[in-house]
Amino acid sequence: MEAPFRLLVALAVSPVAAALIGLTGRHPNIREAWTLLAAAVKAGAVLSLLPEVLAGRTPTLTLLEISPGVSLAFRADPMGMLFALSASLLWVLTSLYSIGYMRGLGEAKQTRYFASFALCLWATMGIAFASNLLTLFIFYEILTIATYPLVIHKETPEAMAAGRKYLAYLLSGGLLLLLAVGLVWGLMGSLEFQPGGFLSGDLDRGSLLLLFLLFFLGFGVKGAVMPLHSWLPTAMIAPTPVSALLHAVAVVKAGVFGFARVVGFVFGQDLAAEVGGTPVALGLAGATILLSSLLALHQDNLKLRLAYSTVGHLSYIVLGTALLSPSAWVGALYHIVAHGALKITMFFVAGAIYVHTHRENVSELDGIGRQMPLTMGAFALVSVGLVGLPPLGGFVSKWYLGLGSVEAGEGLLLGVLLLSGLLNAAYLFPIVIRAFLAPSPDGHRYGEAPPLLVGPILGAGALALVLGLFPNPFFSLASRSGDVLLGGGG
Amino acid sequence: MLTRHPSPVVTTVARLLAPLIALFALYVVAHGHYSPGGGFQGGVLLAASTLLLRLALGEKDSAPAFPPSLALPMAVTGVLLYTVTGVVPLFLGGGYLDYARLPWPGAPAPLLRYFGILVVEVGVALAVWGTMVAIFDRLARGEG
Amino acid sequence: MGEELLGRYPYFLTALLLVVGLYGMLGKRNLLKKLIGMTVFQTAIFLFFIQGATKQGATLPILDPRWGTDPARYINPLPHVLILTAIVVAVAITGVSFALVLTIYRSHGTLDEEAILEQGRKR
Amino acid sequence: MAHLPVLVPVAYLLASFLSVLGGLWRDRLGYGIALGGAAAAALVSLWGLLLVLRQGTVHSFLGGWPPPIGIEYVLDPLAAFLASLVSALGVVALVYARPSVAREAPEKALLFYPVALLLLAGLTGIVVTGDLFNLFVFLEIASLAAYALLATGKGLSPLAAFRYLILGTIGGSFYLLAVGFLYFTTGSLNMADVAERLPPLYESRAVLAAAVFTVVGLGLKMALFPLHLWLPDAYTYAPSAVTGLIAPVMTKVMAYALIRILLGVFGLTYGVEVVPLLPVIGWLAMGGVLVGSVMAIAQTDVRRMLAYSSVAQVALVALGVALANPLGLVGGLLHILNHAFMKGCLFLVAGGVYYRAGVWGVAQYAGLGRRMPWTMGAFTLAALAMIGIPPTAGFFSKWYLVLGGIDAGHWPAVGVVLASTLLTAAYFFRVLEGVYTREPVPEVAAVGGSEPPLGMLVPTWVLGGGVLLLGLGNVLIVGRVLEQVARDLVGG
Repeated sequence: MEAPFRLLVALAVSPVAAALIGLTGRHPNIREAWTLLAAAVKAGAVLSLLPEVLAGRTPTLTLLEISPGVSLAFRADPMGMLFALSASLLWVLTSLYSIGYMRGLGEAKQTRYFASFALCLWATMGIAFASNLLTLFIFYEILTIATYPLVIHKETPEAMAAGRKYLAYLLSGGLLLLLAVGLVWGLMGSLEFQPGGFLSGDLDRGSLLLLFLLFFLGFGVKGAVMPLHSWLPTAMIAPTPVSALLHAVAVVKAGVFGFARVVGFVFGQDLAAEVGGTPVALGLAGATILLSSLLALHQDNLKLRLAYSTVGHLSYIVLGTALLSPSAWVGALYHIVAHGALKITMFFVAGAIYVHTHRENVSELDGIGRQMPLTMGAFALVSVGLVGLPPLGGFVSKWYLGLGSVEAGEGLLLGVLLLSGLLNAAYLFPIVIRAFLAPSPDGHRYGEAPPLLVGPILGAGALALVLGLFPNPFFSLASRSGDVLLGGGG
Repeated sequence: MLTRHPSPVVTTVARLLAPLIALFALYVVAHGHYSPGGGFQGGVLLAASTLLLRLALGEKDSAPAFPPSLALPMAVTGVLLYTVTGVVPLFLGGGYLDYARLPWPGAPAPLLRYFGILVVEVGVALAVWGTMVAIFDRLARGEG
Repeated sequence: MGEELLGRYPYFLTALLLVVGLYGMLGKRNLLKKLIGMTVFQTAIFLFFIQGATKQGATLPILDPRWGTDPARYINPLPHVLILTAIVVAVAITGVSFALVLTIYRSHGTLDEEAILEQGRKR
Repeated sequence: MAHLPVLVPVAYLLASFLSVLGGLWRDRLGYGIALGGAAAAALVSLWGLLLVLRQGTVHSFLGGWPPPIGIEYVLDPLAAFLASLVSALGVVALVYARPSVAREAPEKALLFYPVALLLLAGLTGIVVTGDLFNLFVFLEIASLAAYALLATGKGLSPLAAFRYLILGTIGGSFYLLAVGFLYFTTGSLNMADVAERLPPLYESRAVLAAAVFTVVGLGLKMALFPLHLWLPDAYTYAPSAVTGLIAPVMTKVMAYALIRILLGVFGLTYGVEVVPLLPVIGWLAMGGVLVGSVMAIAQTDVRRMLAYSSVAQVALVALGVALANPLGLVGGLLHILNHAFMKGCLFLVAGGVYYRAGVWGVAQYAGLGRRMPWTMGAFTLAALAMIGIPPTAGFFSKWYLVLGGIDAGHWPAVGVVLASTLLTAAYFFRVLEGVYTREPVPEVAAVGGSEPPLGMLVPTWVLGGGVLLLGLGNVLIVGRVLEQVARDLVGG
């Protein structure tokens, strides 16, 4: 099969699956089969593109013109590939996990759930592979809307309120982006991504700065940069697989990925540095990293703690992007993958504990590690990774981020990174310690969670470990992207 | 529902006057295409003659002169007469209302125009007449 | 100034009628009075067209052997034709509005706008 | 064929009168003639659009008299585009009307179809005529038919129609007054001719009066804020088949008339440089977008909510025109098309829900997502389009409007277009939340509430599907038709 066709398959399989899921909603087994099949086909299609991207080719696909001079067009460059690959691989695991989770809790409206999930992944692929700003924006908005049914899934008043908050934040962010995209079109008459940027340096500095800030804020909403983050903890009311894949991998990463895209492919390193918007981004990201870690310390609800941790780690990526140094860029991109694998494992664990024991607070987890050794073992492993210690994926990305901040001469930010590593440890390790060392309060003995939950946990944990031990091919994708943009790195 | 006016003076005068009005109306219609007058004015006068009868004799007694059920079909026929006369030339290579193209073998263009407009005027007169009477009848019966 | 005003008196009369009509349509609560206002309003516009067609010393636009085809001798027939059409339109509107008023009166028993609205809210 | 433009309104007129006769004899014959006539007119319009795009504008002279003496009908790309839109939606609405009218206003069924055709004749007449006075006649034919149709509902419907009649007549009469001023200053009624004769007279006070009366008159007819007061009541109480026919196209055609006269006859220079008419319309439109949307949020009746939303959306069209640059005008014109499909679909859904569940209230839509999945699917799609979520049609009109605003450097306009997204989301998600997450209210649960008959569902989805296709295929319309039109009208 030709590469563009495989690209099309990778994109189109999700909406087709969503339609089939909707039509076969009355037969849960067939419905779930579509999900799994779509996840497998999508992962396969994306994987099949990997050799070509690694060989330095960029498969492209242009569908139809959607505005005079702008087409719905896609290209699989290293950066997009990195994001698409991590999202599609983790979708396979999440699909399995979702089935176990939803059936374990006997949740209602599963058809809507699985269909929306498929649409979210479709939008994520679209964002990853978009080759111009309008295409990116279209999928960005689709992602916003497709996630909404998942956020309100429980349909309780709190869930509905979370949904409203979610929409208010993300639609507003989308409007800032729309304005930014429109401005780019007004200034340049083009929206095609170019490595190194396509905005002309002759433009008025004021409007460029405005543009940079609009992009930063627009994507920052989805990327949960403080003070635009508050929808994310609220949205934790969604079922755990949603929190796992969307609020740790797909949706929020779409925000930071979009920001990286714009910095690298719309502004370009030189112009971004010249415009002077990066200090704002760096400052907010740095503050977010520290503040969110401090807030995470105070959360007793496990998912909320993880959510604040996510807020912080997203800002690592924003920070790495805004540093504009080759190593930081590579580190940031690699953190998209590494943090994805780590955080999804943690959410899986939180969900497994909830399904199995109906506990969701950290204070209730005493001794649970001895009862669910595999689950909590995986949690312990990835905690190490999230703190940034070898041999997990988190170490690689943090190392390069640190290297990058030194390259950029931002010693303060290196301090922020190190401090936040300590804070990460402070809010993660007590969980592990409680789970394994504290005595169980009641006599009730829980066994290990069901295999459909444990399997994906172990899979994701293993992936996180592999990312630390054998960083390729993700690392080479990240460094290739860095090569193209900043002429160096890794 | 309108009823017969009690005074014989009113009914008699109305019955005398109505045909005269109608006659004058016909004159107005027939002259419309080359002197003041025309289908619209004539139609209004025709309607006036009918309405005079309606007012004086009531709906029931004036029905033989103009059955209420006739009004709507007559109005529609009038409009159709107009529209068809307009459309026929369209299909014969002319413009809308291009009477010179009416399919009357052997007739010269000026004559065709002359009679074309007359047909249209008659159509308009019928339409106005029918419409006015229809509106009057419905309102008089208190229907919306 | 005075002469200018006098020379344009038809405009002022038209404007006066327009205002009277508008007042009737918008200021009166009774639906029939609104309709009367509407008729005055429309008539004002008809008169505006007709007065615009007049010329000093001209006559009806019917070919007169004495004047031949000298356009200065005839008043402009076009506005008359337009107004004839406009009158047809106005008649139709009046017909429809009568029908509406009747329907309203039959279902509400009053033609007072406020009273009808009050009834509508209660239902 | 040179006389194509005449054919569309005339086809409607003929079909209308024939269907009266047919309907007097057999009810079904009347409907058949009406539907056949509407379909024929739609085919002729579409054919006309293709022809015009290939061969350029078609002029047709009534009675063979060339302008400025005779009345001219013009089928240019813009007119052909609008005529196709109106006639295509007419067919959809007539198909839908059959079951809907039988349910909501059975006693009016006999005259419904002829009057609906009369409305379409008026609307297409407005679109194709090249004569200022003839436009007035068609304006009043369309309005008259609309008054009659809107009055066929229950409750306050006749009063709402009466108020519309009063305000509509003021609007029509103002327009007639404007025509009078134009005729007495330029001596012509042909649009193209008047446009040529106007520039030397730009300073004349009569021309100013004509321009102002045109804007106010047509503004009333198109419900441009703050002249929109007749619209919410009129749309709320009318039967759904009527709103399904009138809401998508009526105010848009009036907006078209305003575009035609303001930009085509008075010209851009007059409207911007000589007298700041377009900027004023722009500010009014911005007010309309905000007020209409906020009012829509406050409504508890779905029809009323949609009606206020129409006020806001028509204002968006006006805003696009007022930006006075090609991108803005493209946005406004595209929004005429998009909004016709979206709002038509929404009103058809509302009628379908009433048909099966007998309710109009926002709160009573609760739980319908499960009971009528297809109907509510169409509603959701159209609602997302109204909000402007890509890749539906609504997004692209917003996109061009934003680009137009940026191009003009008109930041308040850009802000208003963006803000309208959030406001629209507020009132539609309020409905959607209930539809998909709550349990049906007892009165709905009692009557069941299954999908409406196919005769209503298919038209609904024709429009719903159109919302998606128009979004993806917008370049086809923008590139082939609207850009050309916009260049002709506002240059650049």
